[in-house]
This record gives sequence, C-alpha cells and structure tokens, in this order.
Amino acid sequence: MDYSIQKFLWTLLGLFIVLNWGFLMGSTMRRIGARLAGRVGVPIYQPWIDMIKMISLRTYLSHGVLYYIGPVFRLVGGIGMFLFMPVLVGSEIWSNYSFSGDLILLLYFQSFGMLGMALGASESGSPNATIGISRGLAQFAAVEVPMTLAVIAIAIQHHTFSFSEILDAQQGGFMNWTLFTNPLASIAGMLAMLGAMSHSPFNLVKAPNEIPIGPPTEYHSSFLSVLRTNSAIIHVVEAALFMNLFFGGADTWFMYIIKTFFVYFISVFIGMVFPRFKIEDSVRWFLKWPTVIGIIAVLVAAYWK
Amino acid sequence: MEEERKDKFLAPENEIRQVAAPDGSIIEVDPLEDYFTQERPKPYKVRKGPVENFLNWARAESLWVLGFGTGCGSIEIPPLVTPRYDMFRFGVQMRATPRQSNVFIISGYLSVKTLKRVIRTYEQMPSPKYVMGLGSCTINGGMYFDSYNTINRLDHYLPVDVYIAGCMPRPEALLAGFAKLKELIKEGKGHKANEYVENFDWYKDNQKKVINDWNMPDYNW
Amino acid sequence: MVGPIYIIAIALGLAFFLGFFGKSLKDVSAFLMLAGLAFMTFISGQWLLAFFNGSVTTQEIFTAGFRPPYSINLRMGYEEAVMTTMINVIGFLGGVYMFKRLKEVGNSAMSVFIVLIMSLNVIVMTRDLFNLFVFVEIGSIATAGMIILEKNSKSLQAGLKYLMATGVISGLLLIGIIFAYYFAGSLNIDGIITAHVGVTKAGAVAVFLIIAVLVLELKPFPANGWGLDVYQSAKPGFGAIVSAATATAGLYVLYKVLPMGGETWYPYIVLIGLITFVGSNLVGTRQKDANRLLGYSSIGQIGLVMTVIGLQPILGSKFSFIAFALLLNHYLAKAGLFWLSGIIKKEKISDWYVLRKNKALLILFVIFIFALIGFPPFPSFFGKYELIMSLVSTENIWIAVLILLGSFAEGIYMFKWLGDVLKDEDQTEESLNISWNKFIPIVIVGVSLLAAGFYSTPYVEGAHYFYFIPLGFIVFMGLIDFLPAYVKNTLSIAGMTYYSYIIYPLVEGDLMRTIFFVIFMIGGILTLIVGYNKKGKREGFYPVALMMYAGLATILTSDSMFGFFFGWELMTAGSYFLIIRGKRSKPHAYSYMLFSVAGAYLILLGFAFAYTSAGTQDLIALKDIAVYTTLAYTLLAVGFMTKTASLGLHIWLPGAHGEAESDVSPMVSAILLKAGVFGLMLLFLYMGQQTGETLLFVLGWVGAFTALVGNLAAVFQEDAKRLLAYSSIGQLGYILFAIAMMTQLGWLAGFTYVINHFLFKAILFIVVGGIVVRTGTHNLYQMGGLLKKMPFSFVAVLIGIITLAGIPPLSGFAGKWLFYNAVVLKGWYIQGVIVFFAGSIAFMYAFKLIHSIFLGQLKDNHRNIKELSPAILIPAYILIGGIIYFSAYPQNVLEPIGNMLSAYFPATVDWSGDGLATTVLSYWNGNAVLIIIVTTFILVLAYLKLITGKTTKLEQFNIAYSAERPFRPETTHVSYNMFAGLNKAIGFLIAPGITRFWKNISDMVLDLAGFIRRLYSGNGQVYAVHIIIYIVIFYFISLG
Amino acid sequence: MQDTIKNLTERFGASNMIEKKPGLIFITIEQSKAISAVTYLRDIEGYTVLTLLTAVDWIEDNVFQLTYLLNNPEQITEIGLRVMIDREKAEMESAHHLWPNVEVYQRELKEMYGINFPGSPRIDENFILEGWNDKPPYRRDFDTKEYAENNFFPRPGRKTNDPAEYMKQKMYPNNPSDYTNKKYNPNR
Repeated sequence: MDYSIQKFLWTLLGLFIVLNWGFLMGSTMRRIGARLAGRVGVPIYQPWIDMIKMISLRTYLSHGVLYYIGPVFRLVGGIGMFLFMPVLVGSEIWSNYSFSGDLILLLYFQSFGMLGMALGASESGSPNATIGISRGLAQFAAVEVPMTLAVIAIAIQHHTFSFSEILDAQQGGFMNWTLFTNPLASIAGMLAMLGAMSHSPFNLVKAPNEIPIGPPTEYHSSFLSVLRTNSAIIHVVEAALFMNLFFGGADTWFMYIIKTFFVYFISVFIGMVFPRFKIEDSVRWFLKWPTVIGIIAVLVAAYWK
Repeated sequence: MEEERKDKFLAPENEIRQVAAPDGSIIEVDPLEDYFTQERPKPYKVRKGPVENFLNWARAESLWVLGFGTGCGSIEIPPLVTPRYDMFRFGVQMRATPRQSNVFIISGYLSVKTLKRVIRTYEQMPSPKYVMGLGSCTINGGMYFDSYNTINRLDHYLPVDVYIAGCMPRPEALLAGFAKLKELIKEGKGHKANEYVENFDWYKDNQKKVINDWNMPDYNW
Repeated sequence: MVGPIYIIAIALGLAFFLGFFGKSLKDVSAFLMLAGLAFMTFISGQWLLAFFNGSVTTQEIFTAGFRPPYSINLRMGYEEAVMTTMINVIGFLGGVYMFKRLKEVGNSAMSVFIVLIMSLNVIVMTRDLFNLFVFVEIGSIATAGMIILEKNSKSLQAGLKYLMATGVISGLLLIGIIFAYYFAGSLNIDGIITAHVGVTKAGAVAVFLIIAVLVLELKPFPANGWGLDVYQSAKPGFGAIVSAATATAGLYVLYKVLPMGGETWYPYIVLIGLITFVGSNLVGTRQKDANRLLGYSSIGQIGLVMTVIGLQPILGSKFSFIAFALLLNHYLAKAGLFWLSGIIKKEKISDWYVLRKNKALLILFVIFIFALIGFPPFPSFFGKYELIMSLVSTENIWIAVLILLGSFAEGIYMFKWLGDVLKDEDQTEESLNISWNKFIPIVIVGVSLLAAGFYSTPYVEGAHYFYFIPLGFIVFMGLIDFLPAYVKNTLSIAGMTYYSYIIYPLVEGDLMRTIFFVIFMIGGILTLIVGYNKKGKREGFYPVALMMYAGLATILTSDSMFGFFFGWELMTAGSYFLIIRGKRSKPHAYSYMLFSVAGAYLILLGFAFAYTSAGTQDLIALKDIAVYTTLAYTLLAVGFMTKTASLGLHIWLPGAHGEAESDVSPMVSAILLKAGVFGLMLLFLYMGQQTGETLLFVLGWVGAFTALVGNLAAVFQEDAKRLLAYSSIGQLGYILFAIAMMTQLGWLAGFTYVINHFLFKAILFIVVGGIVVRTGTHNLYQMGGLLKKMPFSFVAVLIGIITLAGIPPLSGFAGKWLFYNAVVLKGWYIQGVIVFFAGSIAFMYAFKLIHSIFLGQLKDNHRNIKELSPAILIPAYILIGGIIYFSAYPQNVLEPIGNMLSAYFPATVDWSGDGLATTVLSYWNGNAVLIIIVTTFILVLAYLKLITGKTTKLEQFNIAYSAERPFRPETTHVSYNMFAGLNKAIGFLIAPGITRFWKNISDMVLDLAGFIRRLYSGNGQVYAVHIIIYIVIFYFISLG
Repeated sequence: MQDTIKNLTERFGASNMIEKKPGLIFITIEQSKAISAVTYLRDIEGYTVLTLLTAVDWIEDNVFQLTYLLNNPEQITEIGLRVMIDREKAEMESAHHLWPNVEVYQRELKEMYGINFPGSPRIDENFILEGWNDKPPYRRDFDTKEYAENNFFPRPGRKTNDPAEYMKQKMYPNNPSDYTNKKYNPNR
C-alpha cells in the first residue's frame, strides 16, 4: 500500500481511538464527579447516546454559511491538534503528521478552532455567544502567558521545540520527566492547563445558567454533535499535550490512556473543589502566580543552560 | 397580519419604522417581517424500522430538559439532581438553552404572560421534542381554575406527551413521568411535535385567544 | 554699463521731483516711481549678470574725486550686486504690490519709499562708516515715515517707538564711529580693518559699539519689542520690505563690518544669533496674530542668518552658499507671506481659512511655510542640511542642536497656522478680492523659491537633479488638477508604474531594497487603484500622494545621506498633506508633523555624526561612526522610530491613521510606516551587533512594550480605523523587536512581519475604510451583521485577521514560528513572552473587528447596503493572492531573504526542497500544514453535510433569547466595551500616560513662551531700556 | 404621635382615627388634602418611608379606599392615611414626586383597579398583565370565574365541594354529630 494512504489509515484509527476514549473519559469523569456528590451519575455510555440522539434530531436551523461551517472549523482545530502531535513515543506509525510542525505550530493551532467557533457562534447574532467568546478570548490571552513561559523554559532546557526530541529527553524512568527535571515550568504549565481545559474555576466562557452555554448557545442537533465530537477529541489531545510536555509521553496506548486520564483528572478534580472565577479575576490570577512561577522557571532554565 | 398592525397592543419597537440609510435614502423596516423568519413549520418524516427504533431508543435514553420553571412546581426539579433522586442515571440532563433541549417541563400553573414565553421557547426547541405537564394546574387549572390570569388546560396550547398529576407531584412522580415518556418514545409515539405542526392553526387560534399582546411571528424558529 | 551711483541719483532725483507733482498727477508720479524702482533694479541686475558671467571685477566708486579715507567710497562687488539686486527687486515688487496704496497716500509716501530703498542700497554698497551712519539714519526715518503714514493710532505708536529705539541706537552708533575714527584715523571700513582697532582695549569698545548697534538694528531677541510692533502695525506690504529688504541690508552690513573686530567677535554674533533664533521662535509658539507671528519668524530667521555670519570662520568655503541660501529663502518666503497677509487682511491666524477660497494662494502659502521650515526642494533645506553637516563635522554640536531646536519651535507655530488654514471651519461667505498687482509679486517670489531650490542642487554634495524628476510630474499633476479623479488616477498609476520601471534597476541587485520596493511601489499602485472608487475631482490629492511615493522611492534608491534625507522630508511633507485631508485630522496631522520634523532633525544630526567620522556623504558612512558612536546611533534610531511609532513616540499615529480618508489610511499605515522600518533596518545593518549592543537591547524592550501597549489599546477601541491604527503600532513593535535581535532568524521574522503587515494591513484598511464610507460611521458598535450584505469584503477581512493573529495555516504563522525560534536562540525570553502575550491580545481585537462589522446584528439603516465597489475589492484580492502565495510557499520568499541575511548573520535556518524549514530548535513545513488542514476541512465539512438535513434559514432575531425576543438590533449587538473583563483586569496598562507626558511638555513650552513674552510690555521707554540693558549685558559678556 | 394626629386633625381635617395597636394608626382624610397631608408627614413629622400604597374596592359605598402607609423610622410608628375616592371617577393626585417608588404602586393600581394617577411616569405601561383587554381585574364587579370559563377552556367534569361538608364526611363518616362535639372538636 502506498505510504501516504497507509499513514492516513493509521491516523484515522488513532483518531477513532482518541474520540472514543474522549467519550469514555468524559462519562467517567462525570461519574467520578457524581460519586463525589454521592450520586450514581450518568451511565458510562451516555456520551455515545447523546451523540446519536443529536444526530437523530430532525430540526436543522441555520443562521448563515459561517454558522454552518463554524463547527467544521472547530473540529478541524481539534483534529489538527491531534494530527500535529505524535501519539506514542518513538513510534513511526503513530507519529501522525507531526513531521509538518512542532510545539509552536500546536500552540498557535489552538486558535484555529477557537476562531472558527467564535465566528460561527457570532453569526447567530446571539449576544450570549459573543459575551462568552469575549470572555474566552480574554482568558485565553491570559492563559497563554504562563503557557508560553513554560514552553520556553522547556525549550531552553531541552534546546528544542520538537515533540519527539522533548519526549526522547524524558525517557528512561520517571525521574527524567520534565515534571521532575523542571518542576517550576511544570507547575506553570499545569496551572495554564487549568485555564486551557476551561473547567471550573475557569469555566466562565460557557457559564450555563448565566449566559446559556456561551458560544454554542445557538447550536443544536448535528452541529452540536460535531462540537461534542471536537470536545471529546480536544480534551484528550490537550491532556496528551501536557502529558508529552511534563509527564514523559506514552510509549503504549495503555500508558497514553492512563496518563491522559490523570492529566485530565487534575483539571476536573480542581474544578470540583473551586467555584467559578469572574473573568477579571481569572485574568488577574493567570497573570499573577502562574506567570511569576513561569518567569522564575525561565530564568532558572536560562541559568542552568 | 394587517389587523394586528392596528392592534393597540403592538409594541412600539415592532411598529413599522422609517430609517435613513447612510446614503440618504429612506428604508422602511417592518421588524416583525424583516427580523423574523416567516416560514411555517413543516412536519418531519417519521420513519419506521429497526434503525428508527434504535434512534428512538437513543432519543429516549438521552432526555435533555430545558431549565425553565414556569410555576411553583419548578421547585420540584432541583431535587432531581441531588443524590436522593439523581436523574442523571436515567439519561436525563438539564440544558440551559432551548436549542439543545428536548423536554419541556411545564412546572405548574401557567400564567398567560408566561404562556407566551413558553410557546416561543417550545417552538425554538428542535424536534422531536416532548412536553411534560406537571401538577393539576396544567391539567385543569387546579386551584387556579378560576383565575383571570392562568390557563386551565395546557393541551389546548401545546401538545402534551405526559401529565404528572398532583399538587404538587413529588420528584419521584417526575421520575415516573420520565419513565413513562421514555416508554412512549421507544414505542414510537414521541412525535407530538408533528401534531403541533399539523394542527398548527388550531393551536395558534387557542394561543392567540388568550394572548392579546402577541407581538411575535406566528412561529418562532 | 550703468554705474551704481545712478541708483542713488535716480532715487534722490525722483524723490525730489515727486514732491512737485500735485495730486492731479498721482498716476504719473506712481508710474514714475515704479519706473525708477525698475531702473534701480535694472542697474543692480545688470551688475549681477555681469559678475555672474565673470565679465567685470569688483568696482570701487569714489565720490568727490578723492580716494578714501578722504572721501566716501562705494563698492560694487559680486556680493553687493546680489544684495542690491535683492533689495531692488523686493523694492520694485513691493512698489507694484503697494501701488494703489501709495497712490492713495500721495506723493510723499512714494518719495519716502523710494528713499528707503535707495538708503538700503547705499547701506549695502558704502564702505564708509559715517556714510553708513547717515544712511542708516535716513533708512530709519524713512521706515518710521512709512509706518506713520498709515495714520492710525497703532501705527503712530509703533512709529514713535521705532524712532525712540533707533534714536538710542544711532546715538550709540555715532559714539562708536567717533571712537573708531579716533583709534583708526579713518572712517573707511577697510581702513579700520587693516588698522586692527579691536586689538586695543579702547579700540575694542569702538568695535563693540558699532557691532552692537548693527546687531540691534537687526532686532535681536529679546531687545526687539519695537521691531515686533513695526511688523505688527505696518501695512503688510511694507512689512515685507522691512523683513526682506531692510534685514538683507542689515545682515550684509554686519557681515561687512564684522572683520573690524577680528576673530574674537564671531562667537558673540553666533551667540546672539542663536539666542534670537531660538528665543524668538519659542515665543512665537504662543502667538495668534498673523503679522506679529511673521515678525517673530522674521526675527528668528534673521537670527539664523546672523548665526551663520558669525560662523563664517568655521564654515569656510561653504559659508557663502549656506548664508545665501538661508537669506534668500527667508527673503522670498517672508516677503510672500507678508504680502499674502495683505491680501487676507485677517489678524488672527485662525481666521486665515479664507485662503482656501483661492487655490493658487493656498499653494503659495504652503510653499512659503514649507520653505521656512526647511523642507525640500527649497533652498533652506539645502542650506540647513549643509549647515548642520558642517557644524557637526567641526564639532560644534551644541550650535547644531540649538539651530534644530529653533527650527522645531518655528515648526510648532508654522504648522499650527498651516493646519488652521487647511482645515478650519469656513465661517464666512465673503470672497477674496485679489488685484493683479498684489497677486503677481507673490507668484514671482513663490516661483523664485522653487527655482532657487532647483539651482541649489549643485552646491550640495550628494544632491542630484534626478530627485527633481518626480517633482516635475507632481507639478504637472497639480496643473491638471481640474480634471476628474479617474483621469488623474489613471495618470498617477501610469506615472508611478513608469517611475517604478525606471528605478527598478537601481534596487534590482539588493533583495532588501527590492522587498521594500515592492511594498512602496506595488503597494502604492494598488492603493491608488482604490481611488477609482472616489467621485468628483478630488482636488489636491494626487500631487501629495505622488509626493509621498516620490519620497519613498528616493529613500529607496539613494546611496547618499543627502538623498535619503531629501526623500525622507519629501515623504513627510506628502504624507502630512495626505493625512490632513481627513475630516477631523487637523490635530492629528499637526502632531504627526511635529513628531516627524523632530525625528527628521534627529536623523539629520545622526547623519552629521556619520559624515564627521567618515567624511563622505555616502550611506556607507553609517557603518563606522567613530565619534559619539552610541549617541549617533541612538539619535538615528529614535529618528526612525518616530515614523514607526514606537512606544513613547506613537501618540500621533492613531488619530492620523484613524481619521485619514479611506484610501489614505492604507497608504500611510501599510506603506508609509515601512519607511521607518527600512531606515531602522539600514541603520542596524550598518551599525552591527557589536557596536549597538546596549542600544539594541533597549530597543528590544521598547519593541516588546510597544507591541503590548499598541495591541492592548487596540482591544479597547470602539473606532474601527483607530483599532487598526493601534494595531499598526503593535505590529511595528513586533518588527522593532525582531530586528533588534540582530540574528538571522530575528531578521527573517522581521521581514516576514514587514511583508505580512503590509499585506494584511493594506487589506484591512482598504476594506474597512470602504465600509466606514458605506456605513457612514467609524464606530464599530454602530455596524454589525454586514456579512450577508458584503460577503467578499468579509472574506478579505477574514483572511486579513487570520494572518494578523498568526493562526496557521496562513502566513502570519511563519512570523510567529520564526519569532519563537529567534527569541529562544537569542535568549530574550521575557521580552519574547511579552510579545507573545501581545500576539494573543491581537487575536482579541481581530475578533472584535470582524465580529462587530460583519457578524452579530444587522442594523436598521444598513439593510439596503451594497457590497463594496470592485475598485476596493480588486486591490484587496490581489493582496490576498499575495498572502495565499506566501502561505503556501513560504520557502520561495523566505529562503532568498535568509540567504541574503546570511551575509550579515550566521545562518540558522535550513530549507529542504519540499518546503520544510529547520532550525536547531524546531521545524515547520508551511506547505504541508496548508494541505493537511485544507484536506481535513473538506472531509469534516462533507461529514457535517452528510449528517445535516435541509436547513431552515433563520433571520437575525430568531435566536434563543431567554424566552424573550430581542428588542432592537442596536441593543442586541455585543460590541461596545466588548472586553470589559480584560479592561478591569489589565486596562490600567494603557492609561494615557504617554499622551499626558507630551501634553505636559508642550504646555511647558507654551508657558515658557508666555512667560518670556511678558518682556514685551508695549511701552516705548521700556523698549529703549531693553536696548540699553542689552548693550550693557553684551558689553560685559564680550569685553567685561 | 398624638401631636401628629392632632395636627393632622386640625390642619387637614383628618377624621375617623383608628388605633390598631400602639404605634399604628389609621386615619381618614379628604381626597383634596391627601397629598399635602402626606407631604406634611414626610417633611415635618419624619414619616419618611412609604411602606405601601394600596387600594380597597368598597363597591357598596361606591368608593375606592386608598391607603398610604407611612413609617417613621425614628419613632418606629406608622400612620395609615386613608383616602376615599369616587369609584366612578377613579382618579387621584400622583405622589411620585415624593417617593420614586410610588410610581410602581400607582402603575399597579392603574392596572388592577383602574385608578388613574395623571402625571405619574409610565402610568399607562403594562404592570404585570400583558395585553389586558377587560375590566381591571381587582374591581369587585369583575367576575374572574366567568372570565376564566370564557377564555381558558375549562376541562369538563370538574367538581366543587364545600370544604366544611366535605371534611365532615371524610373525617366523621359514621357520626357527623361528632363534628359539633367539643370533645372532638375544641373549636366548637
């Protein structure tokens, strides 16, 4: 078989696994949350049912072309993040399309989906959507600061932006993980992750009950199903990003699942404990402690270089 | 439409207005015509067969309830998310926007003023959608049967899938109602939304009989 | 050859005979007077011509048949011929100008006038001190006579004060002459010079008195209250004579007499001149009365020439050109302005908007103002350039700085005036009555100014007639200004295309210049295409636009510092007029001009330092500045940064770009700003990493903060064009930061940003400008929902903002990728993070822009709006083509640039054949990213299409709105204060501290000016005391 | 308190004082003097808080009774000023200039009783009813049951019971006389 077709099929398989793992992880987290509250929680297969239900709805409303392709942008953003990051350490077939770009590409590609979603949601004309987006963008900008600092600290430490090289440097026992070799950068990065994951206390973007669901407030049926697909993928991929940066990556699918689960769990767990921040507090918070830690991390890394 | 225009209840912001465009020409804006889709709803095609059965099962197992409490009964809904009742186990979840909800719980008495909002919201929900009438007020007016301001029978205004009797019904009754609704959907009887569309004129007549201050298009997409 | 003595003879004769003519023969006498003046002009003119041809040598004319020191002698040399010609020409033109007025007043006025001109002639020619005294007296009395002849109380007072002051002065002069005669035994100037009177202490007093008096005749600051009153209250026609002719004569006398004292006196003259130049202009900043303002300016300019006279020993061979260029410039421009004042007849400068009623007068006014400030192509530009160069190269830096300071102060009020004239609300219906006799002299001096500029060229090293080719075309465009806009547009595009074709060979080999060539010229042509959108004549637009492009082209093609500076100033002038065309642009264009002028002076100083160390005018001289290295580079960098609007120097930009016309904004934003970048890049390349380490480090921080503050301010803008303007500040901050890194990656990033910013900012400004015109509002919150009406514009803006935000797969990401690599390799981490933070903020305003205009709720009054015209969309889509090409094949653009840069920096980025870029840190394949994303997009879109049935189209109010319906589009559109949360959190960062800083400085200057102005109490005795005090202080400084 | 009442009586002709409990007095005043009395109480006597403004429909006397309930936060006393206005010509001077919140009460009274307060802001806007097309519903001659039956599709088969009879039957089905027995029913 032609190499490129082979590559495509392997990547598709990886995407399929990640999507289903995303669903499973979502419902598992909800069950864990429910147990914390003393409930049973949703059935473990609930995300799939929701998915089928959404596709089986029979009303399709469109506010315009951009509204229609907004979810497409969003999902391409999620899939692209998956495509540009290697899944398993040192594996050629599971490296996806990471040959076309590295960490920098990934950081900026986050915005691709956000932009498309923002445009699509805005075209609906719903003020709630725009309010959500404006908050999301403000928070995103603030989160970027510790995130960038952490990434730069890692880049200084390993002298590379390439995933494979960062991962290679972390192999050979957990003491080689960035988490232990560069704890300050890891703290800054993980704090940034809380914002990137948009769980409580940083979930003012969607803030149900206040601005109903925020940006996707007008999305329904098949459009919403595409958005749900994206959020399943992106949660795994974001977790995988932080896993690759700080937790040594994964050399098997099993490790991949375990590690992404725990990374994701951190953000969910913190979300269970803390109530929601106002957007100005959230921005201030990110520009305060995580940034200070990040700056120290960069300085330390530059000093030890 | 024309008669409505003469209606004294037409809101000022819905009156036809003349606006000067940037190039100096005068534009006439009719908000009700221009800002809302005038299209009438069409019934969707109800299919049969195993695929549709499967889809019905999915629809039944994933009920997204709109968080809209219309009357005193809405206090019975929050306990559903507590450990004691935990509706999530049954695939019932709350949503904040009608665009993403399938189940509309009319929780108790429905004043005329709220009815208008209920109709608008109901019409914004995607089909197939289901209505649950909670408490005797939605059945026959209950203790407000003689009030000048609350309707008596919900099913004259919206197609109701399930009634839950009581004043007020407890959360357990609501869970029973969800179970009944699931049963109906799985049997393929969950297409009341089509009934609404097919008897559109009758419903609209009933609605407009009590809502004088209509001020919205006939169908709120 | 008619002897110069006939000038005196004719004048005296006429003055005598005119008295006999009765009132009935007024016409005859007036014509006789003109004829006399014409004949005087003819005499001096023929001498001048003869000297010019070299057919005669200096002639001494002896009276009464004796040689000096026993008689009075006159000299007619080259210098005298020039001076007398100048005096007589202005006398004649003044006579023509005042023709009717003189006739009204009567024969006596004519006699006085002709005697005045005659006395000035003699003052220039005489070589005898006592004779000088006599004719100075005659001149003073004649001047007073001319003033008093006005017969109103103001002029009577002024005349009286003038007589008092000149009385004191001539008394002192007489004493000085007596002393001089006593010590030298001669009244002949040459005799006194050869006698070296100044050597002895007592002789020095004689010289002191004579020089002090001659200086006082020139009305030095601050002992010049009486002179100012003359300018203010005399008829403007006569003011021209006082300012142009009397001053010329006075300056020449000073020049003539100065050698008497020997070398020691020159520094004092320099000091006095400088104080006068700076002080007078400084006080002028507060002035609102047109004639008095001209008075201040005249005194200032005379002070400048006086300085130059004092600098004679320093300037050496260049002295005559500099002095003559500055004198001639002042002479022509000031005469023209005074005469204009006579036509306008408005006291307040804010009332001068009536000038707009006559286009020719307006253009002349502009010529005079720009000539006074020293813009090309006027003689003062050449003169000032040479002056500064010579001063710095002879280590007289403080004098150069003070002269530039004075010039800047002059700019403050001149451009305020110009702004008032160009933009003030027209409040009057009355039309201008211009009689030909008043109009022609002004035209003559105006044209002479241009000609003088042209003929200055050979005297300045590095200047070239080549620079005048575009100016010729601009004049041509000015002449055909009556044609409709599309004809002129086509002609302009054709002209620019042809000129680009001509100059392309000059830039061909140099990739950096080629890139800027594409930006300046191709960008210029594209932005001109937008002009087809405009209807009507668009008067005055094309000459100034072309002037800007001509300046840019000159900057690009010149090898010499002079050429660069010439182009720089030309571009500044052109862009000033472009900017001020906007409806509310007056204050913004004013601050733009002030910053530009100040920046240009800094650049000039920097160039002068370079010239000093290298001794050549070639731009290569910037390479090794040996003296004041850091200072010179800093000056140059700050000078260029005024154009790139870096933090602290940015306050002019938002208003200037935001309020400009819709197709001017892209010109000044996408194109003009790059001139500053070009300058900085040149500078940095020449400067090199080693020399400028500290400077570059500081500039890196400045760049980072500029990016942050610019972008943050853009986020909180509600005005679409201002948002883009602030965005330009931010983007230019990136560029400054990138090139300050001085690595190959940094420069590659810088070039990527330059190219990207040109492309997307041109698109955004073109399209948004068009939309602003269409919707009739600048405010974002008054737009909305235009997507369905203007889909093509939307796509253009979308591509623009994706590039701006640096989102892959478009080319903006190339810049970000290079940036990350550069930052980490350079080690500027913290600055880098600030820049990246700015980048995330850019995303916010990009969204705000596109959302507020195209998404959200369509407003009532925009329901019938149409798509933008093809004239706007075609250039935008051509630029989009550029972005797409750059995105798909970044290698094709960046690899050659990288190769070029590897000549200066170590190469750090490799390109493989298939578009993969690799650095030691990172890799990126733009081509592959684009393909992958497009493929994924198509697949996902197909999937969504598959699972989605037939959709129902919704209207704008069909939204889930908490069970309600939206009230009105205006209340449903989220745009105003969109990022309120961010504002609460970090909005304090953009508190207008810098604006406040500059405001305080300008207030301080104005307060200082107001304080000094209290010297001028308006009282004659006080002025006389001033003179005495001045002399005493002068005495103690020079001799005490 | 007593001085206040005295002053009210003397100056404004108030009458018919009822002392419900210490510190709560109701007093009736003529329509024409009502607003000046309210102003007097607010400005001079320190009754600075308007607790409520309400109405009673005395259809038998053909009057509406308006009650301005004023509170004196210093003395912790309340005075209820009762104003009788003609039911046919239901109009009263507006007091919105004294307290901004009066505006809301007056809108309510306009909607529910049809009492007009000329000059009161937004007086004609909907208060809680939207598009009300009938008699003001709190007027006692408005038959709410009839209105509901005409408009709201009553469900047939509805039964109505007298609560007393119904309870008697439900609780003491065997010996209804127990209902009157003190032993079982202490209220009797």
